[in-house]
Amino acid sequence: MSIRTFRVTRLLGHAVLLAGALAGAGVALYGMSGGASKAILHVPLPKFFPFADLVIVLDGLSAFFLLAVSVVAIAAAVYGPAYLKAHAASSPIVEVLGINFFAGSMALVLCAGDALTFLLAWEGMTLASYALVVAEGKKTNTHAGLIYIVMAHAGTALLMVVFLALTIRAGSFDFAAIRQAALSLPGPERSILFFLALAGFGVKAGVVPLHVWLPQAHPAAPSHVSALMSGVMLKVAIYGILRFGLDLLAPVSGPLPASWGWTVLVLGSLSAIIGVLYALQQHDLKRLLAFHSVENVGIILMGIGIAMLLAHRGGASDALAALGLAAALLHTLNHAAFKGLLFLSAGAVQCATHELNMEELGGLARRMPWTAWLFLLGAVAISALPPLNGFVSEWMTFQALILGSAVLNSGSGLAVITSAAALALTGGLAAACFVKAFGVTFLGRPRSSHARDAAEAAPSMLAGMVLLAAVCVIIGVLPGYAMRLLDAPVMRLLGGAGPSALVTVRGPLVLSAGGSFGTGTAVSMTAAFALFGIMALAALCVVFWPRSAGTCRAPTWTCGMAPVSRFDYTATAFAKPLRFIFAILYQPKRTVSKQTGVSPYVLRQLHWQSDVVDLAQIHFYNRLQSFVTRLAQAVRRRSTGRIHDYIGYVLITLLVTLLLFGRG
Amino acid sequence: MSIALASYLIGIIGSLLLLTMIVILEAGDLYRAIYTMAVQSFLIALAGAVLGSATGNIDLWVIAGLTLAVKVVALPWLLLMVIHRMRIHRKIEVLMPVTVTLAIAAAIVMLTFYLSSSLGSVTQVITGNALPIGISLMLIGILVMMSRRTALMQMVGLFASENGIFFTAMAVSQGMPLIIEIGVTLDVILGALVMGVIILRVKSSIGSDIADLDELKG
Amino acid sequence: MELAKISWISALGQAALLVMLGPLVTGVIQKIKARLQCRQGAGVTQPYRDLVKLFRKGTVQADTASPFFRIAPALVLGATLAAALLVPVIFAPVTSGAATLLPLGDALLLLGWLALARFLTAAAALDAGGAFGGMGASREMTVATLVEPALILVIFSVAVVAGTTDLGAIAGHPVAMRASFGASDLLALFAMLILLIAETGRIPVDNPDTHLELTMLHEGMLLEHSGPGLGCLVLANHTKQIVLMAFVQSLFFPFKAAGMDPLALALGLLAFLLGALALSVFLAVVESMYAKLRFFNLPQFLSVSLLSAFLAVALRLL
Amino acid sequence: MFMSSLLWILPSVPVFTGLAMLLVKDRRLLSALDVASTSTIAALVWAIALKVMHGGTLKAANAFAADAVTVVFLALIALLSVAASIYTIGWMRREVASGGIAERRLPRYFALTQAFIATMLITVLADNLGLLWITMEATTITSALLVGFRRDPNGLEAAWKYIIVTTIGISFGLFGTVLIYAATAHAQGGATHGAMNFTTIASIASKLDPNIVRIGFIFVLIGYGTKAGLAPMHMWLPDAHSQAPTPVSALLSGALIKCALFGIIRFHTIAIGACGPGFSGFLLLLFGITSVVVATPFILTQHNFKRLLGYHSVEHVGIIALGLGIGGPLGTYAAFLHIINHGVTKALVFFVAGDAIGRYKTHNMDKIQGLIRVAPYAGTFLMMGAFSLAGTPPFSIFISELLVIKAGIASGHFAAIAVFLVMVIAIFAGLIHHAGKMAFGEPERPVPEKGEPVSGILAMTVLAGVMLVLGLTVPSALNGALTMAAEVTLGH
Repeated sequence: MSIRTFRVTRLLGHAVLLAGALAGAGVALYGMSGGASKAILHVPLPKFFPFADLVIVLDGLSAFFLLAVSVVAIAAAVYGPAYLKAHAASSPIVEVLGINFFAGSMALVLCAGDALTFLLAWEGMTLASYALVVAEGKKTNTHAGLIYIVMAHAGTALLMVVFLALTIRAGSFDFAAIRQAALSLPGPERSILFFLALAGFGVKAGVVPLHVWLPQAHPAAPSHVSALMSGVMLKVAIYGILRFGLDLLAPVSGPLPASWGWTVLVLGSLSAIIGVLYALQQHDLKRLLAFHSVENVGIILMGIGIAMLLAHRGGASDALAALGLAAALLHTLNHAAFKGLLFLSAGAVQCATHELNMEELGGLARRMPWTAWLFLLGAVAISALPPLNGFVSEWMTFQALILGSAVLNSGSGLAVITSAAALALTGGLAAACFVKAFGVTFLGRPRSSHARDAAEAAPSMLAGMVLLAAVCVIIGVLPGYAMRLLDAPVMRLLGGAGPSALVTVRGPLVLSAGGSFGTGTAVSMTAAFALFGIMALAALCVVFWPRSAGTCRAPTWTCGMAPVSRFDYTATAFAKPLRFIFAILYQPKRTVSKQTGVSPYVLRQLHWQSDVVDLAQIHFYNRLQSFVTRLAQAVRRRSTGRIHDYIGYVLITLLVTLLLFGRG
Repeated sequence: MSIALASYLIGIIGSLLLLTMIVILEAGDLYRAIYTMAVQSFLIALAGAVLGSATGNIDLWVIAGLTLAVKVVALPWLLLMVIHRMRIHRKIEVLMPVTVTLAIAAAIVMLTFYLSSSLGSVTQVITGNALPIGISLMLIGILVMMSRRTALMQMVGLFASENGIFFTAMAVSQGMPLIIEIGVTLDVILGALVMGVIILRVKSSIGSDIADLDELKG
Repeated sequence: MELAKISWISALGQAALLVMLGPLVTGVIQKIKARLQCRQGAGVTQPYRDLVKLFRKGTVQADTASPFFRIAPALVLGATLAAALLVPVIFAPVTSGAATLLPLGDALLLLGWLALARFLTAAAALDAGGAFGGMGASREMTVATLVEPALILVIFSVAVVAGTTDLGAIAGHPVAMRASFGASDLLALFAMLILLIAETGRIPVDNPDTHLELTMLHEGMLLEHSGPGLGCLVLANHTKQIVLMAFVQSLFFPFKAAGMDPLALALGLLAFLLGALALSVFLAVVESMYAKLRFFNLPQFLSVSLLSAFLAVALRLL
Repeated sequence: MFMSSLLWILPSVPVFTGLAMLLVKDRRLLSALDVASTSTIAALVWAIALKVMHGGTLKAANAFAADAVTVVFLALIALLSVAASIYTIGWMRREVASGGIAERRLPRYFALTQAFIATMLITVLADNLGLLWITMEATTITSALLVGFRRDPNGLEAAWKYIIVTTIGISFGLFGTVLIYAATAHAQGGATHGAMNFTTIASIASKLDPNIVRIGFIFVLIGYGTKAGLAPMHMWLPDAHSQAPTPVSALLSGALIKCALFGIIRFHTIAIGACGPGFSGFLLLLFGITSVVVATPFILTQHNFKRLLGYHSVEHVGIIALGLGIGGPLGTYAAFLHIINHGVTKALVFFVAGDAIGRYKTHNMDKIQGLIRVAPYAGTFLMMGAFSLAGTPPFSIFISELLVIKAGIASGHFAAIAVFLVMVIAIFAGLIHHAGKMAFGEPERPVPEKGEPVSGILAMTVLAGVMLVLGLTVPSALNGALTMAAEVTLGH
């Protein structure tokens, strides 16, 4: 396989992906423009299986998610070739086939019109991403891939049970028949099925107790694949939760069972806080971003939770439910955009320095200016700071939570407010985490030779990143127009008026929550951005106005010593105060070994090592694994290899069966 | 010979067969076990003759003759030839104390009689108590295989259990179709030949008894 | 359109007012502190003179710093001024915020701008490449993380009753409707005052006057800046302080002018100045009485405000 | 009449080729004869299948009968023997070169394989239950000789355990057959004409005395279950399948186990007729679940590659028994589909195992690493096979497992399905862990020999192709055969 054929396969493969993604975006936009809640596309597939007829159905909800998939897929397609050339570890065929099959199966899951296509596409998505995770063949990748595929498979087993239970009741695999049959489901059975589905999709979405695979699998994949996995695959799981919670299993009339909304809200808050807390203590850039995916999935689930609590209660709460759901969906799109951007820029850093550990990087802003500014833009977006899209969806979630708590009666209102406080805490922690990530990686002195001779990323990689950055800025500055995209899915799930009628009641430039004129707040992001722009420009002119004294450069003040990169604040040090405050969750362990010279007081070398533990990992998963292995060893000792025991087993089984079932 | 007399005779032969089984269980010496197995086969052949005369079915006579030729003469000769070729000492090592095996054998007999009591209707078809005797012979044969160390004793146990099946098969109304009986006997011989070849090959190559090998485990 | 024009002018006017008064408030606080410590202290207008000096000087920049280091102060100033736009100082139109063309006054947006300013300052601090910038940034962000949820709860305790988080609407609420200064308002105010100390970086949390590495949080981040960059950051700090004071007043002492007639405006301005003076005295007194807390005792200190804010909301809802 | 004589010709083909092979000495000619015989078998099976699909059961001289159930098994045996014979070409060349099998013993090996295939064909064709027993015993003898063909101590030990334990099992089967024969004779008022033929017994099944049939079925289930590898009588299976030469172990695991299941299915039909589906269904369900549960720990902590596949066969036999136990048209349909799917996939993975073991010269999975780098085709087939065995969608086993679960939920066996799902997930983890370790990573010791025999790749591609096709669709011809087979088994 000469280099040329490598290059050709790579470009061809990614061109196919780009074409597919563009087609997907086109179909999605067409799907959503309809705005009606009826199914827009209904394409029956040829009759593969005698016992099931497969069909593709595209309605408002799947169209919206398809758009999210297509946007990130376009960016990944543009970004891919250059990244793989610089970073290729395994044969390009696996990479190219894998990513095309991965994006294709995700799109198929979204458009599946019946249970069997959904399951087949769902597992196909898992297999493709597994292949991409283990493609590099390193030992850590194989282990990460194993944990990922096993947990994903366990999730699918749960989904299989739910789908089959519904299919048996409905008599056919088709979603329409299932929807009809689900109406007559008795209450408790409906809740059991919903919680099973929630657990099944929760594994894939990375909700907290089931998130253990996510920080290991996403960094192992190539960056544009982990952008797709983190940005979009988690959203396909969210799509599943929405499809089951609000569409298939929704009771025919009246509000959803309260337990559903509360579970989703509590899980969302937990995932948000724990996700960001663990992200704070990571040194590996991609592991940090993976943990942030857990946090953002938590925020999305909060929006869905409040929407489920308020849905179908009539009056103001319906509008608030639509607002909450619109907030969650917008955050899905936003997260896909800025998480994709951050993963792509982390990939650019990896290409330039072959290093992802923040402690080895530093000073990249001067060497990779474009990547640095794009990473900063992504960081500002993910920390939900005003001018950009992160703030818009978090602002809407806050409004939904506050006004929702006012509508709900007192006890649950207080609980909703506490989850809003949790959301605020998450915002603060995310800001701290990304100051660390941006500051330690891009600013200050380069800490290693790799970082010192890093070069700017290839223009095609930058193009991919700029595309996603543009999406972030547009949704941030002109959220009103983004609202029209949300009409189709929200009306499909909750009926009633679409969010654009509720949220941008006074024109696309103003976001208003609470709908009717009376109460509720309005904010015009466009006006805010314009004023901020004017003020910042004015300040810039003042700062850069040529002065007589001019500017000169001098070494940083380090109490008189010659400044060297060892003085720079490392990621561990930056996160030290928070590790101290949240010690119960982290249970930090520290090992210090000193090497002294002749006299014990002269330190020749000091080795300091500290690590933070993932609670869910130790208490549940490690114990489960050791228990299973011990049990398996014990049973394995039963096969002694002696023939007499084998004959004994046969004889005893016969005697026991005769005794138990002989007389009948 | 009338049916009533035949079923009486079958009853006696059945009890004699049980006796031979006890002797095999209790045998401490290899030669005695093989000779008892031969006696047992002779009793089966006798039962065949009795049933043949009672039901007037020529096939049963042929089967009796076949059993006589194969089970009473050929198989013991094969086993003795293998012992001679392997020059192993004649003492039988035992995995479980003999008393325990005898107790289990008693339990098995009681279980079979308890089971077959529910099969009232089958007595018109299978003369005498051939069914419970057949089952208990077979199960005790397997018990012998389980509790004795050397491969040869396992072969003896196997042939004893097959005798049990033959005894029940013959007692069924006019007996099994002839071709099936011949086929079964042919298979028994072939099985014995293959086992003998394997035992000799292992004895010659690694010198230990095949039944002691237990590397393949877990 | 007449109402829309008014809201634009009022917003810009109020922002200009805040920017002008910012340094004065700091000067007043320094003066009161000096008086309490029986020393003369610099004049009230000293901060103005510092700012003018800084904006005239050249910049001495660290050799390792990237272009971001020079741009960040301007962005920080821009963000803080944008925050200044949102706070109703004198004039708060009675009609709810949704009516005006320029719906700006949202509390969450205000917090967002202040958070952006803090984010950029902390990031710039890391760029200089020294230990002090990193330590200052790390501690500032930790304090911010602990303050954020309490601040949100304070806003919620008021917003739940007002049904909106728009400061103009809250401030404009006729006092009568909000019956009396209830128990939950008291708790919310108590929490807000502690948060004010933490946000403006006053003594128990952070020492604004010192340059001792271990004790300075906010100052640590400004260490490497010089010339106009430092000027922008100091001005931003003053503006942030007065914006927060205006924020406190609009939440708890809503004496804002409804219409445009001069008498109401004068009354509103007077009320604002009195409020600002009261808060300055409070800050100066607290600074003189307390010693700086050890950094790792801060969570305990701030959890007091978190708890009282939570109780405020609980009283409001239950 | 020509069609019914086909049933005689089919088994005679391998018998005569086997005899002819004894006279031939040259390896290439022997392989050619081998492939020729198996392809003719495949053609004949195709013809019989078409005839049975349209005309119903074929009978020949009250010894042989081919109904829908037989056709399913014939198809499987034919497909696997063709694949095995193609694979043997390349495998035998390497085996003879490395001295595993002496040149002069080749004719005996090929003859024995042909005899083995012949006995399996007759077992499946047998209408007379006695004949079924005889040929089942014959398969044991021929395959025991093949298992112990290498004459190394382990091989002989495995052969010994195999022949002893399965002969005990089959003698129980004989006793069960005798009891059923007695019951039929009793039901026909003492007349023993045709009392051995399955078709006659099945027709008068409802008149049989349930007590006798109950005990008879227990003996047959335990007896043929030992041969099929149902737990806890399965202990011999990993030894025999790991020590046998690769093509033989593929046939053992893929086809022979299914013939034992064929016996159980025949008596299952009789038991359904005599004492209702509840009794035999529950027993099959019980043994099925026990097999899956017992196989899991062995798979999780296994170090020997072929033993791992042996225990996997135990698990999948358990799944088939579970399908039959759940019963009903869907459960039985799923069981038959799983018989074919598992046979194909297991043979493929055994071929890969043989290739890998031949290359790395070790059974221990920890020493086999980087197979994808050393042998790209074998590596990809390993991962495809592993994912298929573990039951992931694009491959066929997922479909049959999905149907088994659907049947289970429909018929209310929630506990059984829950246990089944937990065990399948555990086994999925174990298998992917082993397969991932072997396929990826860098090969440690001096890189094992490169180059993959074309015939090996061809055989594996054929099987992988069938596996993928059955994973994505169930062709109408196969679907028709399976539905008819399910109806015949349930006695409609």
